[in-house]
Amino acid sequence: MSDAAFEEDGREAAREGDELVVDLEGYEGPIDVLLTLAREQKVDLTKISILALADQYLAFIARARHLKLEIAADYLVMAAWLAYLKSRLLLPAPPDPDEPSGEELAALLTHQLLRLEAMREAGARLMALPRLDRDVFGRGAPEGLPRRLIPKYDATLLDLLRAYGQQRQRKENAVLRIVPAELYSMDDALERLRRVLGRMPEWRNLVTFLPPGLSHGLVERSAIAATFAATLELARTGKIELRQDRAFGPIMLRSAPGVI
Amino acid sequence: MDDTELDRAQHLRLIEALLFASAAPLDNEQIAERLPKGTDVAALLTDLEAEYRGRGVNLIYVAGGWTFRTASDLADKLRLEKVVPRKLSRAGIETLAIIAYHQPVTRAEIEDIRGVAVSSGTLDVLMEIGWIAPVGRRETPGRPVTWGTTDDFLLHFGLADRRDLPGLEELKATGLIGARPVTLSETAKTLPFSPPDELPRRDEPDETDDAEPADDSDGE
Amino acid sequence: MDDTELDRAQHLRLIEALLFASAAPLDNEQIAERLPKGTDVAALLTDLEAEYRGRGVNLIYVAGGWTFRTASDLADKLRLEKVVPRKLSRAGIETLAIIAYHQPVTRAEIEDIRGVAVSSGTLDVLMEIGWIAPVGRRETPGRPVTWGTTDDFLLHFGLADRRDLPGLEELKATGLIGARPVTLSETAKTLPFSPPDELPRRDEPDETDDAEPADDSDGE
Repeated sequence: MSDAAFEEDGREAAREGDELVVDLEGYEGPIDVLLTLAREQKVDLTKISILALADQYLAFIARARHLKLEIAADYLVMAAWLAYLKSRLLLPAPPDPDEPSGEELAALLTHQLLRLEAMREAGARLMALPRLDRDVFGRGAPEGLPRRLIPKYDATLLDLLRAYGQQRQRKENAVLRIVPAELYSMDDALERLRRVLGRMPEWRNLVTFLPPGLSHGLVERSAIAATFAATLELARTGKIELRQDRAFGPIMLRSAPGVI
Repeated sequence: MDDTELDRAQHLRLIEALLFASAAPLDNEQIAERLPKGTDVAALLTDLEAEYRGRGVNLIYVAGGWTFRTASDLADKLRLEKVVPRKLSRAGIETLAIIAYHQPVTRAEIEDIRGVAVSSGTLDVLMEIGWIAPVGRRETPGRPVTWGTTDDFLLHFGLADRRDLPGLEELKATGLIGARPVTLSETAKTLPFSPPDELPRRDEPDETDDAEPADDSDGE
Repeated sequence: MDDTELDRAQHLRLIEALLFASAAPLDNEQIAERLPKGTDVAALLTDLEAEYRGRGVNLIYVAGGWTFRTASDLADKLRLEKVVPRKLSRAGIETLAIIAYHQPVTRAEIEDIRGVAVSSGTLDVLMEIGWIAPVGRRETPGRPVTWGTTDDFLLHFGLADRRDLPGLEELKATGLIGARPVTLSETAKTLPFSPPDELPRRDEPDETDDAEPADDSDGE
């Protein structure tokens, strides 16, 4: 039972006259054999005698065995199943109610046969449809439907001017000029604090040591930071003492006792 | 002829040209894209179809779209040399029919119906022709691949869609398609020995969109 | 309809189908081969040609044979044109700006001004859009092509004349060009830390290392 997709149809070769020639090569498996045998009964598949069909199949396999043909296992499984089915159909119902009855098994086999038969017919109907490039033809030289994408660029005049401006700017700024920042440095703060070092016996707020006239913002903050850093340096070297009573509270400083 | 009629004639011309020019069928939307907004494309297509009925070239709806085809009754007289796929074997035709009518279907299910193993060559050939393709996996143990038919299949056989198969409705009505296929391989368990190649069975409910009324018609 | 007329209709159908399905034009003999001997193919073709005149598809005689063609007046409508908005790359807009300001300008000069190589792709895109065109050749060794802007460029950017582009001083006045010295200016007061090159960015998702001279960022 070769199953190659393209083979010569062996069915006809397997049959001679009315006698079913035992040649398993021509069949597509046990169900196919059963279907072929069922057609011999020349009745509607739904009215077929399953008992007679089982007998025919068993005889078919017996002949094949007699001829010492190589018989694939599934043909033998089907033979065994049909023998079992036969016994169930002939003998009274078995004591176990869970087992299917002979009639149920027969109906199942009929269904299987009908279903395969239906698919065979469906295949034939499918193949009989008007088929493209065999029965019907499409346009031999279709022009095709071009789909053209037109890109639309949406740059504005502003984009253009900005681009040019940046371009020129980049050119001008090729030399890096750092504008001197007017920020307070720690050196400045140290210098300033040293001048008053010995003259601060009392606690004084750090901000009172800031240079006068500071603008608010970055420069002021840089002065605070620089002065604070300077006080830390002076405290480290024992020149002054620092005190802060609470977090974020004013930072107080005075000269260290030995410095005055 | 008033303006509306003129427009209508012009739209019919355009649809005619579109469908002639296109190598593949066009669906209503693809046609509508090229016509003024609000045009009743469906009505125009119905008219055009009627206009071409009985001519040497017909307008047909196939594989989800409209296309022109030569009239099928002229097949013999055209004698056009075209590449025709080789003749499919019986196994090939049967397998194709089972896939077409039962899709999505696993290989084990095909084997169940045919009562015989499906050689991979059969599926390969059908896939090579371009008529079948893997369409998903069955959510059962082993997650087997399911097979279905392609647009090329529809085009080749001139079918509008997968539900357009000849006799599909009757087969469904008789329970030969769609019912859970309990098969001999299942009842073979009752045999004193197990079959050589226990065929896998479908236990799980189908996770497929073609929800069939599972009318347990498997004859028990 | 008598027999002759029936035959005639059938012959027209066949010719129609033949010409439709054929990949190449067919001449009278090739058509006659498929019709009964003695059929007046020429007359039939004349009729068929008349039948299709004015439709979306016409029967025409071309390259020694008959073939169907979509009507030529519909050609434009068959093509589906879709406008897709695109963004010009930074290199593109800068190159365009330089050409606009410095025209006629050679590619080498553009590169000199940009300080970066200009890919031919950039010029190609600008030329394809229709904003620039070669305007001549520089009479220097190699006679390089010079580029300038087109009328389309003026139209798109709403300029009457290319001399309408604001000059450098005007650009500076509007803040589009600034001195932009590197400084920790007062504007940094809201920022804990402001690296000199980290200027506000355009929020467009394209390749913007393209820092805008945002009017609040540079030196006052």
